[in-house]
Amino acid sequence: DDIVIGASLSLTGVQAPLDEPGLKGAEVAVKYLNDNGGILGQQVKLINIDGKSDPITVGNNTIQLLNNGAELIIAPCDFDFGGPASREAQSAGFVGISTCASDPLYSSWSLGDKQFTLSMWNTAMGATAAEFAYKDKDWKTAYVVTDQFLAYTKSLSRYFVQHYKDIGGEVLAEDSYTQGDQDFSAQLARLQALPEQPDVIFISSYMPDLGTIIRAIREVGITAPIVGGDSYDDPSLIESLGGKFGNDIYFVTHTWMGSEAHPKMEEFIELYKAYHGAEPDTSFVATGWDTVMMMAQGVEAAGSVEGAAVALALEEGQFDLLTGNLDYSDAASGHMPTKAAAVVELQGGEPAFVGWKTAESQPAP
Amino acid sequence: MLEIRNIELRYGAVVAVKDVSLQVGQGELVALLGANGAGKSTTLKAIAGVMKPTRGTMVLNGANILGQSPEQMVRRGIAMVPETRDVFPDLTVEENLRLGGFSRRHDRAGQAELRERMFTLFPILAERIAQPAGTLSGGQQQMLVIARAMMSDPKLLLLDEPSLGLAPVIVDQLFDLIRDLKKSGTTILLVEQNAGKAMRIADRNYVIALGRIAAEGTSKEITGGSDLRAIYLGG
Amino acid sequence: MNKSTPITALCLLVPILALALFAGLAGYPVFARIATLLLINLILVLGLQVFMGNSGILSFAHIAFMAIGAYASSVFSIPLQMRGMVLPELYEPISELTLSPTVAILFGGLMATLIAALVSYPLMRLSDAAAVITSFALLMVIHTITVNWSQVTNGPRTLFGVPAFTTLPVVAVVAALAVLAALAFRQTRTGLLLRALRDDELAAVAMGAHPSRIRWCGFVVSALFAGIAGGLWAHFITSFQPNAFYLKETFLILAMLVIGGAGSVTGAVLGTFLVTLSFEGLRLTETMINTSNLLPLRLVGLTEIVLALAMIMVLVLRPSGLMGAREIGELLISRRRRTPDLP
Amino acid sequence: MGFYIQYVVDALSLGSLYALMALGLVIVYGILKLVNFAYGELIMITGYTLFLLGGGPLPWLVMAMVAVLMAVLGGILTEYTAFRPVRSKSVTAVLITSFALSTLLQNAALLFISPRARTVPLPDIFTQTVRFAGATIPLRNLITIAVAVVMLALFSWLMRRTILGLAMRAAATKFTMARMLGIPANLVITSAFAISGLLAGVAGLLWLGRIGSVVPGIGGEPLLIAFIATVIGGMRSLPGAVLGGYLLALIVTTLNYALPPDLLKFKDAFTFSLVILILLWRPDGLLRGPATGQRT
Amino acid sequence: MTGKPDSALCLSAEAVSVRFGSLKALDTVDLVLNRGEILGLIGPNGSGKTTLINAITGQVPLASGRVLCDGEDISALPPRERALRGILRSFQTVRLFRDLTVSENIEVAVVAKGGSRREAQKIAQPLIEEFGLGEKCDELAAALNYGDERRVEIARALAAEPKYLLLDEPAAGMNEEESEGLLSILKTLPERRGLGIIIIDHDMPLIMRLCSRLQAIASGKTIATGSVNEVRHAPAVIEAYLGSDAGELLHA
Ligand SMILES: Nc1ncnc2c1ncn2[C@@H]1O[C@H](COP(=O)(O)OP(=O)(O)OP(=O)(O)O)[C@@H](O)[C@H]1O
Ligand SMILES: Nc1ncnc2c1ncn2[C@@H]1O[C@H](COP(=O)(O)OP(=O)(O)OP(=O)(O)O)[C@@H](O)[C@H]1O
Ligand SMILES: [Mg+2]
Ligand SMILES: [Mg+2]
Repeated sequence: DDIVIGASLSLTGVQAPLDEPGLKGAEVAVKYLNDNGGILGQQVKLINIDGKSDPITVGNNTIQLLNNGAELIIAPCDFDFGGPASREAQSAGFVGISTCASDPLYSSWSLGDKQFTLSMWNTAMGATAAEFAYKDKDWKTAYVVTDQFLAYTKSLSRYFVQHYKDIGGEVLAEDSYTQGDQDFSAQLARLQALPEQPDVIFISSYMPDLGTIIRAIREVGITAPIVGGDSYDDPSLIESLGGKFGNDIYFVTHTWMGSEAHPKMEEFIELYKAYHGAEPDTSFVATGWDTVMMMAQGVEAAGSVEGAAVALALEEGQFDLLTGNLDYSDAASGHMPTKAAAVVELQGGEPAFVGWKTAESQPAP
Repeated sequence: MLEIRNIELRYGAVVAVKDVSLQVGQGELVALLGANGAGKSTTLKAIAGVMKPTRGTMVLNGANILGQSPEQMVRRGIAMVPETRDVFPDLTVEENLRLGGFSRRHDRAGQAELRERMFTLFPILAERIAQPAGTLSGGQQQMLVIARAMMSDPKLLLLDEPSLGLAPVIVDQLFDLIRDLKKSGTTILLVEQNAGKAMRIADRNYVIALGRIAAEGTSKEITGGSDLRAIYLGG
Repeated sequence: MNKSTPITALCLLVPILALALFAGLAGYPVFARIATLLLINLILVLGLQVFMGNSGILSFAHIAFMAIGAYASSVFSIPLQMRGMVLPELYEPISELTLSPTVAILFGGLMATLIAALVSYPLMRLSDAAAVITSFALLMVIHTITVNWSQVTNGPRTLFGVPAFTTLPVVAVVAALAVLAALAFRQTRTGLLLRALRDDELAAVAMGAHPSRIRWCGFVVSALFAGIAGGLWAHFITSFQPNAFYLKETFLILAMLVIGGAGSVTGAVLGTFLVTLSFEGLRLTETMINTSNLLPLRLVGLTEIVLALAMIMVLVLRPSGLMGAREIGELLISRRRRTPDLP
Repeated sequence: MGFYIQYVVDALSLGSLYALMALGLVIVYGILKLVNFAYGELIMITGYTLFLLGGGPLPWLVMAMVAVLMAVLGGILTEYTAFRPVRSKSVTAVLITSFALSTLLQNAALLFISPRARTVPLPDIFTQTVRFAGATIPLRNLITIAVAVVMLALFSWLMRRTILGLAMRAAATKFTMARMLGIPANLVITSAFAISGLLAGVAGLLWLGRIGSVVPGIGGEPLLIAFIATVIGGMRSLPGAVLGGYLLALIVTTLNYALPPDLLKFKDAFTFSLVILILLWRPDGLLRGPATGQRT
Repeated sequence: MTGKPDSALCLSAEAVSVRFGSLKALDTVDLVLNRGEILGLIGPNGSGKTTLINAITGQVPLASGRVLCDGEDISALPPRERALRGILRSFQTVRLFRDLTVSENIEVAVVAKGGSRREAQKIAQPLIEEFGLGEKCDELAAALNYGDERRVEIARALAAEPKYLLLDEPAAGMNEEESEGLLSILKTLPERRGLGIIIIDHDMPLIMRLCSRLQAIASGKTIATGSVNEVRHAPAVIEAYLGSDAGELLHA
């Protein structure tokens, strides 16, 4: 009798670019587990039903999965899409883990005492970016651009600004942008009109607009360093900037696909290549692997798949993951992940690993 | 010139024309008469290529034209004035006329000449050259439809109730025009509610009733033969 | 009252009850869930039919009134202890107000109606393409507001913590009432005049009809349906964000109505059932193919592709939808009357 | 000074782009009275063609031409699948079929290419800037303006001076009657879609020039813009569509420059409210187009 | 019979002019329609007959002049208000509500002026019988043949209980039998219902048998008005309108 892991990751729609790599990584992990004796001696089966980037479909799918015997749930990578999956898992009494939801709302407060996210929260992501800029690089003034259309981009900016000010930085101006506008010239004009040019530019946006904005900034000859979050960790951004515009860009993300980040990374990449027949094209694949491996450790520690026991094991355990060391607080304090973030820099169009970094403090959610 | 044999025409399951045969000689003016719903318009639509006969043959100048598209029919020199006053309402009078000569659009001189001729015939059209056709009065639209059909300088002209909605005096002029056209060599097939007027100018007539030819002959033969009303009703 | 209306009502209520009974008793929670969503969509589509079907004017704004219903009902039914977390910036005087779900849903419907009544009157002067576009613009405006009015909607983020109240029996009853209301509306004075205006505005005006006032009535009634549907939906889904009320959903309900036949209530019911059931059926097939590993590659987006093709097929074959402008009752009666004539 | 030049060039280049997109839509929407929701997907086709050709041996100009050609073919395909079978029967039916086609194409891109953004090859000239009187202006914006002027001139000549434009309008209103005058009506309508595809292709190149990459949903925004521009300009008038495009760009740019950042997020609400106001003031759009031939 | 109003109960146009751009479609035309009479409006194509009806019902704006209904100036009222005052019309091309049934078509006329559905049914029923539409009352208007369409259109106008009924070429495209049927319906209406009718048609025999009075217009101006005999003998009418038919008609 197998242990069934249910997932409702989206393979179609806006959410697919984030969910699909996670699924691929998870598949590799399941294969690895099964080749090495499974969990608690049982074989593991992963069933994914396309969530179609629709929260309602995700909810329906999760109910269907639970109905078909799933006892662990992988939730999609966002509070909006992952929430419904976690809520259903919670009401069925099972553990649900989102692969990369970074909104602090993804907590046991709002979803229940058996729900987790593998990702660091935006509080940590924003704070890490702020500390990296202010402390490591000594950039004292910042200009912040926020894409207004997404919850993720808005909250990331908010925590960056809050923490950057807290530790002594000065935000010269904040500007906003609407996803899909493809026109950044007014914001540029305002930036250029500032009496004093900023040391660093923090941009919270998404592809493909993120590429448009960075290119526009670089095209007019502004060379100030640009800092951002994990939405920069997208090969299409790096490709679209190329060697010409891909300079002095730093971002905080989940991991780095090389042995500098984790000794086991090489092995994972080999397994991934064997399974999918191609190199992973984004580091988000590691979140899928980590989710499954962490589930496995939790279940082994709890000795069963029973929700409360596994949740307790996850709260108590400390996990050494491809995406950094992870430690959860207890349910009463929200299952807040304390996690190291990877900082990556882009020079001449080539990404390079800067190092792991954990913010010294982070704003309250 | 045109010879139709035993054609049958249907609207879905409804057989509108059961068995019609008729002939129009070169330069002839033939009238097609009959009661409402007898199948006159349907027959004309078949000749214009808008409807495909389900049976029978159609030959124009020795060539088989059965099942050809309306565009091909126009290229063979057929022009039609439909009964539904189909002007292009948003286009101006001038644009409507220009499209009437679509098949001869490269013959600029010929087109200009034809246009002048239509303007002498229907001076109102010249006055309203830039008015959208949809805002013309009912009768003016009817004139435009006739003039538009003439712009392709047809060899065979199909007229479906051309006098509909026209003032009596214009009807007179219209019949004069039809006579003139015939004189200048155009072959004409005319459908009319106003049987008396039509027979007065026609060389020969066909009376169609219940989808079949009920009588044919010169006007004298037909009116002399028996009661026209009885023939109309299929007697 | 038209003599065929009772027959139509009967023919339309049967599938609703059958669905509710089947899905409720099947003991398979996914069925009950899909059935509930189907019936909520049905209320929505019926509302759209009330305006669009009778007036012939395409409205994109319908889903926006669903949004208003959903948000207006949720804000006050989220339990206080949750509300602090979900809507920390809610305005002082109303931040403590709490309504029971039933009252909240009615309140949502009322708000949608009220807002529709206030904003739509000037728009109703327009017909044709201009009306379609203004309704589109209205959708955009309301959407932008829901995305940005963080105090009340939590901005683009998910609003969660809405108590689960809506159940299959509740929805079935409301959907049944909605069918009856839509059928009755069609036969009212306003319904008849709306249909007359749809067919020939000039002629109707020449008889004394007041186009904007009549369309406005239709629009407002239609917004009531949407608002109630929105409230029911919110209390079923329990967490949602503004994007749930946008183009994708708009086109989904439009497709349901148009495929069924916008001109009739029967069409609305038929379209909703058909589209939902085939969508779910296809999704199931897609999942089955993918989980059984029958094919070497993963099929993605197949459901959408097949459904889109099916939609095109239906409309190519029956451009005015499957039902056209006549109700099932009318068709049954006229068939019965015709039968004895046959030789 | 530099600020104003910047503003003017921004508004003009954005307007040129919008005008081109609107024109492509209006030729189908205004003349044939069909709303083509799959219009945005023609831009998507342009983008993916460029992407697939990228890295190949072809010079960019050739790739661009192939991409535009594919958009033209896409336009023709739209006509064959979604419009020809339903045209003139029901406006709503056409709207839904075109929407269905749009989902179909998007999902096909998703299934066969990728949900992720793909970078398209662009020539260097698209990323260079010129400095002028204190303003930094991307060359791409100047190219956009120039291309739009040429295309608009070409297009107005085509519609005004050739019989094709007339034939299109005739075939659209009374299909059978047009055929009875010898107009190859099907061909004429197809050519309207081909022209629409051409405009979408060219506008698509310029649009891609701004973004640099293509995703399956790339067509949504241009469609929306074209739609609104068409409406405020005048739904039945070609110059109206152009005017609408420039006006919309002016509104957007002005709001972008003038609104303080915390109101900027309501920019769309402002824009659309303005659109509603314009429509209430002039329900037929700013330019009425040829007077309608409707009467009692 | 004269064109003078018998009492204040009449519909009249006083020196009405209508312009379309530079075209003067109507030039100071006067018209009086009394209750209980049928007035024939004849004239060449494009003379302005339809436009005159449009001016009276408010579908086109007046350049000058005024329209009076029962002594009250209604020139400034929109079409729907004029309909509410009892001025109803038919159109040169049939304009039925195609997706409504025959009885619904007729009921619209009642509810449009504020009646309830029940009243509407009460009024529609006898009209349906009178016009011989009983068989077809549940058919959609789109499925009717031409003659029936015309009958429904007139029944619909009557359901609004008009005081003045304006008919634009109601017999166009009808064959002789059908126009005969129409004639017998129209002939008795004014007396039975006490309404005034204006009828436009190019079918002169029909006009002459139906009307008590004629008004002829040409190029937007009245060229003759009076009894049927006076008008059909007027040289201006013969020249501008009747042509060779005049001969036949004069001896009819
Ligand atoms: N579109 C149509 N669909 C179905 N039946 C039709 C259609 N058009 C005509 N008919 C039927 O076909 C028959 C012949 O019609 P047709 O129009 O040819 O008659 P007609 O002789 O021209 O009459 P009229 O003098 O009234 O113009 C009629 O019975 C008519 O009802
Ligand atoms: N909207 C309009 N724009 C421009 N001209 C118009 C408009 N409506 C009517 N006209 C012109 O006004 C004149 C009068 O038209 P009207 O329709 O009243 O004529 P009519 O007497 O009814 O003719 P018919 O017997 O042919 O129907 C015509 O010359 C017509 O072209
Ligand atoms: Mg006929
Ligand atoms: Mg007239």
